[in-house]
Amino acid sequence: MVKWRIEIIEDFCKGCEICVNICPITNLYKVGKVDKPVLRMSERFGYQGYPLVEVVDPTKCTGCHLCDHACPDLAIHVIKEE
Amino acid sequence: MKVDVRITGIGGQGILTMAKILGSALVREGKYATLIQNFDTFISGGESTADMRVSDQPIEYPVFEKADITVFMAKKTYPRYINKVKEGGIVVINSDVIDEEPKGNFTVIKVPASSIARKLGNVRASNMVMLGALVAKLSLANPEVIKELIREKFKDKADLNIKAFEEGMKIGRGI
Amino acid sequence: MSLEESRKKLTQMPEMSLARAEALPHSLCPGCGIGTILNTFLRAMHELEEEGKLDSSKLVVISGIGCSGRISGFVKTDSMHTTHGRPVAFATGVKLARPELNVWAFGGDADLFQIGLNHTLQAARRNIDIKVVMVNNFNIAMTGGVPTVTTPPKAITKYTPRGWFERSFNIPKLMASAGATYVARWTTAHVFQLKQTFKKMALRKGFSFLEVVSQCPVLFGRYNKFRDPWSMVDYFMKMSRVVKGPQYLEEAAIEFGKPILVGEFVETEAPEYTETIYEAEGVVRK
Amino acid sequence: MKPGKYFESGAWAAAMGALASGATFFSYYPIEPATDIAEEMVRYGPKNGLLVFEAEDEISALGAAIGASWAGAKAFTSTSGPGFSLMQEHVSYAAMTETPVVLINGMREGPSTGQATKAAQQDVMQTKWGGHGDYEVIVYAPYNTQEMFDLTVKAFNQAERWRVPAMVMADKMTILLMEEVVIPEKVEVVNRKRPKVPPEQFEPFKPEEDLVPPMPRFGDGYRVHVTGVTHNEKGVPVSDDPWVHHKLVKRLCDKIRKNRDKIVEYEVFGDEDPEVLIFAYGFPARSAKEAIKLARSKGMKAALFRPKTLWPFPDKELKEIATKAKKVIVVEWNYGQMLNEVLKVVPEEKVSFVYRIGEIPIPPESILEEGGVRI
Repeated sequence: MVKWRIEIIEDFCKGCEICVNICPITNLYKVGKVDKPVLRMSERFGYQGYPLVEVVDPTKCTGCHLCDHACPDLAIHVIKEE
Repeated sequence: MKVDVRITGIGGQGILTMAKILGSALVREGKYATLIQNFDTFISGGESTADMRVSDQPIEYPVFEKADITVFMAKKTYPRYINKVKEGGIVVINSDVIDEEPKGNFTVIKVPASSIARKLGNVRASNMVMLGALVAKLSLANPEVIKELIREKFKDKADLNIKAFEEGMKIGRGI
Repeated sequence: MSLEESRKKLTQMPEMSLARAEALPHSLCPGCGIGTILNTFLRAMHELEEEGKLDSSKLVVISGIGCSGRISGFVKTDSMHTTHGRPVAFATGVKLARPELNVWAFGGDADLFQIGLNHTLQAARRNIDIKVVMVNNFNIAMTGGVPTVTTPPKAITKYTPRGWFERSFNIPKLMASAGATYVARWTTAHVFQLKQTFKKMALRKGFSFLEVVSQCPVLFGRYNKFRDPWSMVDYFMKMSRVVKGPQYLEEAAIEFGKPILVGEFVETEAPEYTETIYEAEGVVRK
Repeated sequence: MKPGKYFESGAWAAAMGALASGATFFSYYPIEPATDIAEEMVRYGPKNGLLVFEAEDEISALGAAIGASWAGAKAFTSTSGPGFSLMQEHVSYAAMTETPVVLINGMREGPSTGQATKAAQQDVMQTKWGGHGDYEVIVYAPYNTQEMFDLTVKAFNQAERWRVPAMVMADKMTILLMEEVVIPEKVEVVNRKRPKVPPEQFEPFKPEEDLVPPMPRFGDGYRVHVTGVTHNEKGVPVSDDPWVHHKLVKRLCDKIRKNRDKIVEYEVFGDEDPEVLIFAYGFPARSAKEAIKLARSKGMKAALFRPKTLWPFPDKELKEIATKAKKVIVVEWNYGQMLNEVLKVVPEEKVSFVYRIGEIPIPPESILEEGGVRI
């Protein structure tokens, strides 16, 4: 089975939340269809002073690449493992 | 030697072509010439005048008000420039289009340039007829050099123009 | 992790091979759609290079002035950040002087359709092989959110608190009537379509035009009931209707509350200008 | 064009100068009297490897020329007054991005449309001060057909040598006047410096000792970013550090200011220790030269100082000769433009100004008479 690793370059993230909102699995989590989201906003702030996104459960990632294509700051990258 | 030549007519008559051939011939012979073009607009039918200063010395200042030799190719510019002919100067007119008799302290040379050119097959060659008359009468430049330049300029249409130039020379010699 | 390490990390991502790391992170607002356009463009060009269809050293990215004008600075190719409204004029010179280059011009709505409209239309008319990408964020953002030729009727901006009173351009129709041989529109919600369109444009010969409807959350969105970046992307997603063909040009103007038509409006062929001029004029290439 | 002697116009000579310099790109928008140059380029350009592009306006014409220059072309454009005004933003851009580009201007009468087919010298200050910001350009003022050729070649060479916009400011008379012009057997051609190191080591805006950085060509793998924004030596925009701006703009100016001795050109005609000195350039200098001959024929010590480069201005050289003169007559076809540069180095009480605001001939005698010289 293909595994996906999600790499976040925190210095680049401006906390716009597009990735969190565009992620299909995270959206399923919001309506209670899955137990954990792939992404969520963390409590931490980054180099540019914005809240940072973080990965919660990468195993649920389907590798759809919506988040890393849509990220305006080139901050999130979905990488195929193995 | 310093002669101021003014060639004037309307756009499309080949005023500039005529002047440029004359200037090129002079330069080729080692003399000096300047040519100032004056025109209303680029539209055919507007006034067109070439002011040429000819000399055996390099020319610094090419502007003049009154000309030693004035060539009139059309009626339109006649009133404006007939008063700008030097005392004792020369006026050359295309007698086919200018029916007035120029009066003043100058010599008048009449050349029926348009009718000669028409007889040769193209009325547009009247500028070459005029150039021939001018060159023959006033010894401004070497006719052979001018013919060479006509050949370079008109290429396959050169024959008619050379003939027109030669006809003009005949008239010039006869006057 | 230091900023230098972050940059290095970025360049190690294969699909980001064409990002100019030293100029990043960029200074665009959080959630700005221009970033998404940059992102998908970088991926598209990288994929083409991987596929052996493009040599990125022959890629030239030219932009104008404004938020979208910054794009050229974030791309590790030969690139030009020019004057306001004129990227297409510069691109024309680059393409004519070295026809083997793959030349892109990026600009905003005001850049390409207000101050620089003439150049954009003329390039389309000539069908010169330049790929023009217009970022439509409905306002002139860099100067603080000033309305422009694409600001929808009644929209609120800082400079039109009582609502915008001018009519806006129907951009695809305008480009089609100028003679553009390729006219497409997508939004920043259509990331894969954007990438595919960039790839298609790169390989196409002739004038290609893409309008990308983009969110400007800080200077346009928040005045118009879009609370955050996502709400605007979400709006684009929900309001878009994919179409294909010139029969949809008439209804392609964008208005709030009405469907946003996206897709390929025009795809035709015509003699390309650079080839034509070299041939017709008999230019002997040195 | 074959070497030899021709009877041709200034426009033709400028076109030949451009081709002899290796120009490969010409863009223009029609405007009188500069269209004459376009006409010559269309005729002779393509078969000599030059592409002619008729742009949609002058803004685009210079923009395209700058783009072409980065793509490796030797690019130039020609225009007249109103078109030159439109180009100013891109002159400023070319200066900031260190783009070699040549502009040939057929000066006509302004302000505004003025008299479109009449000559004047009303754009000479605009060449230096027309665009925004501090920058230096190199500007030539030809006064005869031969110089239309020679100084166009120099403009290309200097643009390439120093990576600046170089201009040939010809008045309409000099563009249209036909006279003898000699195309020499050999023309010295200067090409821009190319990077000597591979792309990984190359910093696109890092100057060499002469303050000029080597210039890569688009498409050769150097992946250079060209921007009108203040940039560091790597070409990365820097919008927050005013010292980076200070340093960059200082260098852009200094590369010309510090090398002005290599660039400045002028002609002194007549006596080395003149009693009367006439300062003139372009077409009016022809009349001034005649005036000097006239004065000297009457036994007066007289000289013409004729700058060939308006910028950099030959101020030192003018000052030296003007110090000896009792009287300095400035002749211009405007209401006082280069006059102010003369007044910076010559005491006002020595200077008289003879002018016509437009194409009104100033005969040699009038220059002397109006300048207060009795012969």
